[in-house]
Amino acid sequence: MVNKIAESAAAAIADIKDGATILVGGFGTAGLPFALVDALIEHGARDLVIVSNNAGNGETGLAALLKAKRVRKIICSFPRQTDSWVFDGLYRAGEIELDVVPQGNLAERMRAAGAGIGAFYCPTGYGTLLAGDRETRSINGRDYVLEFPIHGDFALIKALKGDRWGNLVYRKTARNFGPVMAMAAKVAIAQVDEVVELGALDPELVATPGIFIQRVVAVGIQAAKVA
Amino acid sequence: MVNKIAESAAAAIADIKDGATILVGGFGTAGLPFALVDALIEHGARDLVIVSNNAGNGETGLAALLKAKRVRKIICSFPRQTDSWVFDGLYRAGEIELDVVPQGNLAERMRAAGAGIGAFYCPTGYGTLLAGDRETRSINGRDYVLEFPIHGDFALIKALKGDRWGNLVYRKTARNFGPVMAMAAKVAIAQVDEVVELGALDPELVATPGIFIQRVVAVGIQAAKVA
Amino acid sequence: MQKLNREQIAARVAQDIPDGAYVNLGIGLPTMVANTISEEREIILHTENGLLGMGPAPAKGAEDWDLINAGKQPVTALPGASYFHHADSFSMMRGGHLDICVLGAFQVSHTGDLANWHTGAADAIPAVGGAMDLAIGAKRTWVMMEHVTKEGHHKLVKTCTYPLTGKACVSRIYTDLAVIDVTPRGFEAIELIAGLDFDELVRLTGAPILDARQKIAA
Amino acid sequence: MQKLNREQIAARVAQDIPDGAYVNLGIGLPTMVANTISEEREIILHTENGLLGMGPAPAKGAEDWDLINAGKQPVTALPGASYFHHADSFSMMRGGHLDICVLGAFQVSHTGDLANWHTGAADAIPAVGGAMDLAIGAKRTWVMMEHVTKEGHHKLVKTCTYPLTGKACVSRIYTDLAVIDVTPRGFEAIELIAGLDFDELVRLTGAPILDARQKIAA
Repeated sequence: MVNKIAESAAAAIADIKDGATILVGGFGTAGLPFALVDALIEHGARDLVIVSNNAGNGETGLAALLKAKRVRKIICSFPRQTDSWVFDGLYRAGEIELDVVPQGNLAERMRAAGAGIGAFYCPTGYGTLLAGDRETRSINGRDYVLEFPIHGDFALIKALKGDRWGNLVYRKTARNFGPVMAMAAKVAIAQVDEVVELGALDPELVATPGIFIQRVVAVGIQAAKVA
Repeated sequence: MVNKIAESAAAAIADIKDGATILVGGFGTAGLPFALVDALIEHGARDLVIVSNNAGNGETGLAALLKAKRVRKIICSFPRQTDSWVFDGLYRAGEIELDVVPQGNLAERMRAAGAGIGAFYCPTGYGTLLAGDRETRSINGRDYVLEFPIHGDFALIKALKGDRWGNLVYRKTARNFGPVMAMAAKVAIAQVDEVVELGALDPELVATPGIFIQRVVAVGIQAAKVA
Repeated sequence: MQKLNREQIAARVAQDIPDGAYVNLGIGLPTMVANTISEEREIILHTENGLLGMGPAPAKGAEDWDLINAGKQPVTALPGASYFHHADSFSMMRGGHLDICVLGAFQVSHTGDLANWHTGAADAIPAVGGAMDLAIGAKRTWVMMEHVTKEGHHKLVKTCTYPLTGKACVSRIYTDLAVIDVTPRGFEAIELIAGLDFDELVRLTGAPILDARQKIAA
Repeated sequence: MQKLNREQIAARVAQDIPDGAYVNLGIGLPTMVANTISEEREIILHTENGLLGMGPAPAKGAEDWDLINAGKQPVTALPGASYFHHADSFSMMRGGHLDICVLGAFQVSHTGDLANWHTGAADAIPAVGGAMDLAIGAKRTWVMMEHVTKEGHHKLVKTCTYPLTGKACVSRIYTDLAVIDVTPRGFEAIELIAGLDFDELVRLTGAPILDARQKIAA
């Protein structure tokens, strides 16, 4: 019987090794898999490369992982926020590498990884610092930058409900990076509010088919943020 | 008030001009927008380029459009079927051009058109006839073919329900090419079994957000195929 | 002459958004445009974190932190809304499906180059978010900003000195002094606030600017 | 020696599919594999037209023509199924998420090249469907076919003479005579049907083939 349900967040992330590249879902705190990140801090893996839209908020979640000095490098679109003081401090002290990627390229590069696309010509960032020394090409009069996939060893994402086949449904804008990160990682791990029986999810509503998910762990309802 | 509801299939397709490139949804007869194709035959536009997975089944739908000699060229993955005699006859008589594209490339090239991707490196078809004289590139030891977007002037697709903003939900495997064709066309027209009130569709279930749809027409339930 | 305040610039932008348009309002100043759109108008707001049909802020106490905008503020979803993931959301931008995006700016050049993500300061922490995708993706990119900096420096310039967000992407600029189109001929003022001399506008603009008010009126 | 019939080849393939595998069965012969998987096993079938968790054919009269497989035959959806569009469906293949696809073939070369979509005949109407995506996309591509053609021609060959579907993509071949791995050393027979001499297999194979039965048994 296919059973992707892990018994705990700790068990779900137990094989993450030092140096792993980990895609971490969420936009700000919406969709951020706090239970999995907390388990990762507890687990102790270090020298990690984190791919996530932001670089942590306040002192919890990604910020706590950063504060514990487990992250060598972060690939993100928007590290600087009003509550990103943990990242800001590490960055100014030269204790973390930063690769800033436009938000849409971050998503599309992970989708490309998941979809088996070798590289793609993207108009975003053409003629800017963030295009760096990437190849460019003019196609039908428009200028593009060649972008390569971002693969993850692991993805840690959050969904509303999941089943033992790994099918996921999300909630509102907490969906954000979940589906593309699930595609892009060798091992995609989802924390869900609730595990439901196989067949309980509407097959039309499944936003991440189970083929993209290796492990699911129920953690109960975790609010995105207490205001 | 935003109102994308057209009063009839004929009204929805009235501005299709001779020579237009039209993306036609469906995989076999599932998801094939029969009412829109019938209206197109009635309308009379000719010299059309059709992009669709197949090249017509039996004597209805796309096959009827072909039989009426309205199609100059078809871009598809699988023209030859047990019931594709209309296409077969035209092809053997040299009366229609054929561009065979692997099914996944057909989908991905339309998605690229809709997503603003200039071109992408795809492993499918490398080293085969269908790669033709396309550019190739080796990336991390794997060989890829450079594929360009397929844009449509119009898309004709079928969904289960739609609302006046153009939001669509589909039914089972009739979803197939609908969402990517909606993205890839300048004017995407959906026939639906039923138009529902704004707010009646579950926002989590909408598979084609209204931004990709220009017109919706209710045609009642049209069975995909009578066995 | 009374410069427009921020609400007034926002209202001026809103006035030009056609009914039924799909619009993305950038974080910061452009967010204010939403509040100036009258209730009877139907404009469909996109937020790049995965929502089309964004509604106003929720009542105090009714915040849902799974339902936020690009600025990570709680919002609501209107009837007709839909949710989608980031790759789909940015396809809407990059694929040219949004009619308008409204962005703030540090500088705009007379060829439509936009600089709004990075001051170039050595100690600044870079953060771009969706700005580059938006700038080049929407059918029309409008900028909303003060005409000059607090220090009186030009923001409409010949060449941006700050790092670019996108090249040749801005089509119109709304400032506290004027509405300016970016055309193949460069800046063209199509509207000035009451009491402002065109010569004064020229002085406050760091690149040649044409008076196109007649053209519009004609 | 009794050659395997098609059902027996299908059953032999099914035997090697691990529980829990994500599998795509190509149209034609491979479709038969589904019928030979015993009910207590849980194997998740993908059909490229947008369904994961495909179940058996519906009862007569219960066909739903919106619920079909790649061969356009009516199927059912199991509890746990999901529907998706074509770009997502082919991402599952091309992205390497499927564990196994099973395809029919005209020819397979000893370097794993596959020819199964076009006979190369001048008057043939070409039609490829998802074959090329499947061939290069799945983690493992297995071929299921008769060992030689009806006319007695080789189908396991040094170089495919028919147009290719994919290069170096086949990892294993199930025929009515043997199970053959495609390895860096070329064809390696790992199993022969009862009563078949290895020399006879060599004669029926159009490229060098090694006897690897010991290796597997060891």
